Amino acid sequence: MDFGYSEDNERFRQQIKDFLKANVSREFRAEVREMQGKGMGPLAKELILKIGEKGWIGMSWPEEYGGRNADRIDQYIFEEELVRARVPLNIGNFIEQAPAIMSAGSEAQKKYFIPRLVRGEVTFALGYTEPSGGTDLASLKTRAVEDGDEFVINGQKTFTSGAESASHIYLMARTDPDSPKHDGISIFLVPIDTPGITIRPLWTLAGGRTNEVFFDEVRIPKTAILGEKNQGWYIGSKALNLGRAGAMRYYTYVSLFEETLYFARSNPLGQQLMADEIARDKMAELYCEAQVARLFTLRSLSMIRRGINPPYEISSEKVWGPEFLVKSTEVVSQILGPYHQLWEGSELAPHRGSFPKRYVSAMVSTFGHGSTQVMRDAIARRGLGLPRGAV
Amino acid sequence: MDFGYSEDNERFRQQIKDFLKANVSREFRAEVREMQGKGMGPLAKELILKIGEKGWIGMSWPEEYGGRNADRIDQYIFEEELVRARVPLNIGNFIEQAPAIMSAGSEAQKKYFIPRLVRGEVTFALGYTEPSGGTDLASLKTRAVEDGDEFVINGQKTFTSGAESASHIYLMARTDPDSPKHDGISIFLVPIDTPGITIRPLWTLAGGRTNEVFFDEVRIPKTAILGEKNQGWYIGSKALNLGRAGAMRYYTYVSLFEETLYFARSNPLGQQLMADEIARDKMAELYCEAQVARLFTLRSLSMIRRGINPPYEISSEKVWGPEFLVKSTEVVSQILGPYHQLWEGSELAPHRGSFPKRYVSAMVSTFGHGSTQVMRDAIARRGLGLPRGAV
Amino acid sequence: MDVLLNDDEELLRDQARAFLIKESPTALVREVEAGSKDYDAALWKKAAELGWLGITFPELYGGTPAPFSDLGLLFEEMGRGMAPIPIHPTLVAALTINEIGSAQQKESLLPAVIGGYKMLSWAWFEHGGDIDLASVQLAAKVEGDCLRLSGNKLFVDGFQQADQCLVVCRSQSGSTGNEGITLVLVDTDSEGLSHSRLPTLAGDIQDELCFDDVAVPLGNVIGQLHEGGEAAVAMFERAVILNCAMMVGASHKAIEMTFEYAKEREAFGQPIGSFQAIQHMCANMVTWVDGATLLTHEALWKLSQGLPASKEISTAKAFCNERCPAALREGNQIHAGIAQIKEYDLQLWYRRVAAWSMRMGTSIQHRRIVAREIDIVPK
Amino acid sequence: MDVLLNDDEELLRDQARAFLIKESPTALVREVEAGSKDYDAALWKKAAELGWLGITFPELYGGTPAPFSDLGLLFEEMGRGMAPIPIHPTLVAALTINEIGSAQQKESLLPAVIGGYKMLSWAWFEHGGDIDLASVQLAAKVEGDCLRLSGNKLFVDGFQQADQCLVVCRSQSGSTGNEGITLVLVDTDSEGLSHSRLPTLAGDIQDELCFDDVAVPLGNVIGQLHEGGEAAVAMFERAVILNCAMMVGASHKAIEMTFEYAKEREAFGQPIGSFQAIQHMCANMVTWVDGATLLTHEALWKLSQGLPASKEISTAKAFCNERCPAALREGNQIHAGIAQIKEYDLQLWYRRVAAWSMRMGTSIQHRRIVAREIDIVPK
Repeated sequence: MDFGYSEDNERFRQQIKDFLKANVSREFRAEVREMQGKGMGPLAKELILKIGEKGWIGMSWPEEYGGRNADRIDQYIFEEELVRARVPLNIGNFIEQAPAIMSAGSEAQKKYFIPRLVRGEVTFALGYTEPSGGTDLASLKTRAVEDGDEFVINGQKTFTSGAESASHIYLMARTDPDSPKHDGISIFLVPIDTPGITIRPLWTLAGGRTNEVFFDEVRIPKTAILGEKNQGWYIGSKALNLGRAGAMRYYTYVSLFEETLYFARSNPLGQQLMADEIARDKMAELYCEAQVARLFTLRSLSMIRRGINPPYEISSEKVWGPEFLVKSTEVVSQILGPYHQLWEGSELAPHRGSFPKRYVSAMVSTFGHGSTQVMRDAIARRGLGLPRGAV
Repeated sequence: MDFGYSEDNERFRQQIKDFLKANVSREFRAEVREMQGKGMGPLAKELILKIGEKGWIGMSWPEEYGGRNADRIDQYIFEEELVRARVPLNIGNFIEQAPAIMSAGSEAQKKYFIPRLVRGEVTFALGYTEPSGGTDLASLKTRAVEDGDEFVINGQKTFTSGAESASHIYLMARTDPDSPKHDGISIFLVPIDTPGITIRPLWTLAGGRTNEVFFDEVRIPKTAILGEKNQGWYIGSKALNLGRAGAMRYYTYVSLFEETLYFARSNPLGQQLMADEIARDKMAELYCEAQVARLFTLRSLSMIRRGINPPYEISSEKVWGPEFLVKSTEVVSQILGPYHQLWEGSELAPHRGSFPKRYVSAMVSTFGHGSTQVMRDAIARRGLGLPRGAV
Repeated sequence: MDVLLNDDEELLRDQARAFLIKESPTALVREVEAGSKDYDAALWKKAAELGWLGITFPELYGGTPAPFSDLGLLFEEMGRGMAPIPIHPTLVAALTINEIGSAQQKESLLPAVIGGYKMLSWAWFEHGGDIDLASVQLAAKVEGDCLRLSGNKLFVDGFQQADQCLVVCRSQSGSTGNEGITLVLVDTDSEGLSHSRLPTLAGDIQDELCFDDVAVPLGNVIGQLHEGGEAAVAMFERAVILNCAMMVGASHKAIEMTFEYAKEREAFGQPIGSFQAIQHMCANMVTWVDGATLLTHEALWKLSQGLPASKEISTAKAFCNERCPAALREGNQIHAGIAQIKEYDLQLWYRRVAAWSMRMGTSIQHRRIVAREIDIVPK
Repeated sequence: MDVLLNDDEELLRDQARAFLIKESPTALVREVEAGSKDYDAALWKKAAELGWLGITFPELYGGTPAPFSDLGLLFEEMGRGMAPIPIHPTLVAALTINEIGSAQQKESLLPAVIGGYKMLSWAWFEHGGDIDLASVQLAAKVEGDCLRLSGNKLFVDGFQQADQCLVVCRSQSGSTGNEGITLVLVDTDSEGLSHSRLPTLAGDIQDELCFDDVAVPLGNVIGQLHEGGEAAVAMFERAVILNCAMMVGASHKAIEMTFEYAKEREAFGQPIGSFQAIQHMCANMVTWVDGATLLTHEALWKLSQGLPASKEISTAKAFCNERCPAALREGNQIHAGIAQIKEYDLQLWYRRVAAWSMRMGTSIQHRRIVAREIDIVPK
């Protein structure tokens, strides 16, 4: 067991810190605040390109695809520092399709997409979920029908976050309506500006944006399919699983707690509230549980680095982390009391009113990318070998 | 809504208190301690008979069966005072078969059993559970085969608590092996000294006793059947449901907390531990939750008094109460720390070492008489109308 | 002893519910929340016409003498219907005026309140969000026939709509705890009194008040000068239990919506409500909200009887604060994606229950009261 | 950075596990618990022969220089195998002797310990069960070339088997906190030292000690007179994390038994492990125990590196105290009836994990340390 970072790791961490110090300006932070829920502003796009040029996006991928064969721990450190510096570029999210493209894509797709993903020029919105089913992807209804050299797509996706600023949609559609549910599905890499695609915003409680995406006779070339036809379910499942590892997601779960910790130490109101021993006990309890979230992520990374495909450990992350996040918002709400309800727009609101926003948006983590219920099913069945039910 | 007791209720409560003061001697308490896990001693049996003579057992039943048509609230008060005075006569447990006998029994059975139950002369051990299945009663294997005027019983029961001191066993056995699972079952009222019955003790973690009961060619007259042949499942379910209402059970759930409260107020160590504000917060949390257990019981009683058969409320009691009990043992263990592990036999052990005993025996409440899982199923399906699953 | 509602109570509940379904549709709730107006005047008028603003008040002033628990049941329906009217702050203040005001004050104020012509507010909390009266530091100095107020109040409910605000202040400097407290009714447009709106999670109207040497006639003191501590606590407690009633009412509605959704929504080829995991979540939800309801009713009943109810009120609030949001969180989880979308109605209840759980005392603060009341604080 | 076990660590674990399956069967565990003997001498001898009593100690004294984490892994297996030998108290004392003892003391004591010829104990806790050094009040007065000890110690582990006991005492009267603390090795048969056994939930050997003016030569002081505070804290912390390791090892075994049971046991016509409710309980159990394991390993690793680990140790202990018993509680629930029966083995692990969760600091006490370490206690 080794819970420490090597000197090389620490040097790399310093490099990232220096870069962020030099490149994250006041103007950038102002833009982030202003653009909240409206997509990515020009400074954010610029920063992503700079990060891409540094070779830090997908740095652990093979060199031939634009990566650097870098240590996954360095990638973890990169993501960690990004989130610690509160730079909300969800880079993990729009590169999570890369592993699937690398393993199932055509040579042309790999050559086109991977370097551009690495440079930050291509970003994907995830086109899985449909109005009729969230976690139950196998029941999807969006159809892709062959017509000569093309597929014609009709249907609807929902909760398609980031579609308003993505370059492509990573689309799951049914290509064989007669196959059993999991078998007739394919994945397509569709430019978001393809005619026939309409994006409608859905506004979330925290003031953020997600989307509905409508496909009306959308024509794409056959080369836009990823991997074999009707094999999309298996390609997609794999990407979803790999997509769950990494610091980005872990910090999503604990950042509310870390922010509260910062508040408790440095804000006069925070210190006043911490005079209450019971509040400190609650904070200490959250601290302990946050460490489990961190260690679960490091465990998954350790396994992947060893070439082990974690049978259940990534699902454990995806149960523990989101439920920790939700719990931490509720516990913190009972420490801050009436201050916790203050929305942005008041001097009195701690952290510019971010507490209630985080409170209402925490829920998304417990059902986005697979509900905690489905994750528990997976732990029990894949991890512990418990049988499927007959009733 | 009326959360108060009438003057009549309060008068009755005083009557019980006076009786217990006069009749619960030091010697009785010493016998209880000494006989722990060994059944009932002579003074306990004497006290039950006295209580029976007062007409307080089954006091809410009709007069013709030896009851007094008394208000169920008075019965609740009686049970409450019994437990508050820490008189561990589990009267609720051995009279819970009475409602079934009253509704399904022959006139002869009613005449024989009810008055004797009321006087405390007949006590039942519950012969439901078998080694092959706990909550899944419908799968039971003990057979009762007709032979002339008799039934011949073969099989085994387990976790048959109180069999060592009961006069009868309330036995569920299969009378039609070819019927669907729930339909071929009957209930028998079997004297425990019938030849062919063997009782083997099973010792529990707290040092208490339960039993295995073996039936080897046990012959009983046909008149020992309760209600119609093959209808036992429905008769039994009903009794189980009614058996769940009342103060006895509620106090089983909260008595550990109440004892801890007493300890916290009156014991020097308890007061020392209560100097910790965090410990007080935990105790206050348990207090709040204990009130929910009490109010759930009062809700069920209120419904039954109005003639409503509670669709899910009794199951709520049976989920909340046992889980509260288990939680309270765990919380209290983290308040008392090393003192909590001290077993009887040391001067240092708080409350004569009862804390660890209660800790390890708390579990029984969450699976005895139907697991909390099955109770939640019932709340969801019977209470909320959620559908049964297809998979 | 019968903890269920009696026939009269059921009738009250059913009528209020039916009325609010009709008169307080979510479209109206959304409209008020969007800020076009602070409350719905038509609904306020109708509420007054129905006599709702007079429940528990003497007939002399146009009220209906009824037990306090009736008011609690009405507030449950207000929570369920999310009625966008300032009935909570108005009645919290009015109940205290009725309790300790002079005959003359009651005569001049209560008929107007009950008739729907006067709105009130109450100002209690200060910086730190403490719920102990010791935290009240707003200074009130007697000068001639005036009290002069200086200091701040926070989280003041419905101040912008109110004509007057019942302010809890410390009139004897250097006094501690419950001593030296005065309740005084301040015109909301008094000179020197400024306010700024606090945007909140529930989208309701709360203000920060700044008293800069505000002069209030001594005749506006409600109750005895310097002796208002007990009444201030009682006002707080009534506010808390009516807040619980609203949480409970809103929570019931939200979990019922969830049960219906679980029956209809399909996944993996069957209604999601047929999965045991979902069933058990639903079982927990109803258990928690039922528990919160019974605790709230017991406290309401005790108040109705004129019995001390501090313990019951704090027990209810500590439990509601934790379990009502938890029940709604499970409801969100069962709804999944759409629960986070503004367009979908569930969030209207969710945000309110969440915000209400953050107000009028945290679970930690109320458990501290419970610990005191159950006598485990070493002397 | 690789939080998994490396090959050497896996080998150590596998060998220890295989050995204990063979040499510490539950029949032996039950026999020792029943009281026929205080520990199993044959097992103790074999453990010494395997070099287990010398892990992390210098070769000079017959030990094997290995990281502290190796000892932690061994203790996990001790917990899993419930080995009925006093290895915890002996090594907790010996590690401190190795850390701060004089060369002469080490030479005379450690080879005997490592060889299995000498057993030790340690006495730390006093009335109240506090884990802060300020609670140590056992008085030690210097008189000539002796320390004279008066007072009590509680919950002293393995005292009855031990030859000597490392006692934490307050040698400067009136000193507070970490000041004026001395560690001294006391012969267990010293005049004036009486002890009485405390019967416990785990059926282990704990004693209350009563020191009635017990004279101990100054040469038995381990470390510097009056300066033992830091070493006493370090001793406590090592004891705590080895206790966590035992909890974690025992918990893994108990949940594995449960998963197997859930696959085999049938109800309602199918394995109970196929019910989603049971599956989700199992998913929680493995998540909790895995979390406890990782926290324990991180603390062990920090100690191995000589880094400060107070925060990590208390984090692990606070978490283990709550989640390990909770995991076993779920295991009991899945087993139902038989879980409560002495004859069935599951309870052997259950009682130990429960009892260990009650010792060496409650979750409340350890979270208080965590709060201090994460710097949220206002100055």
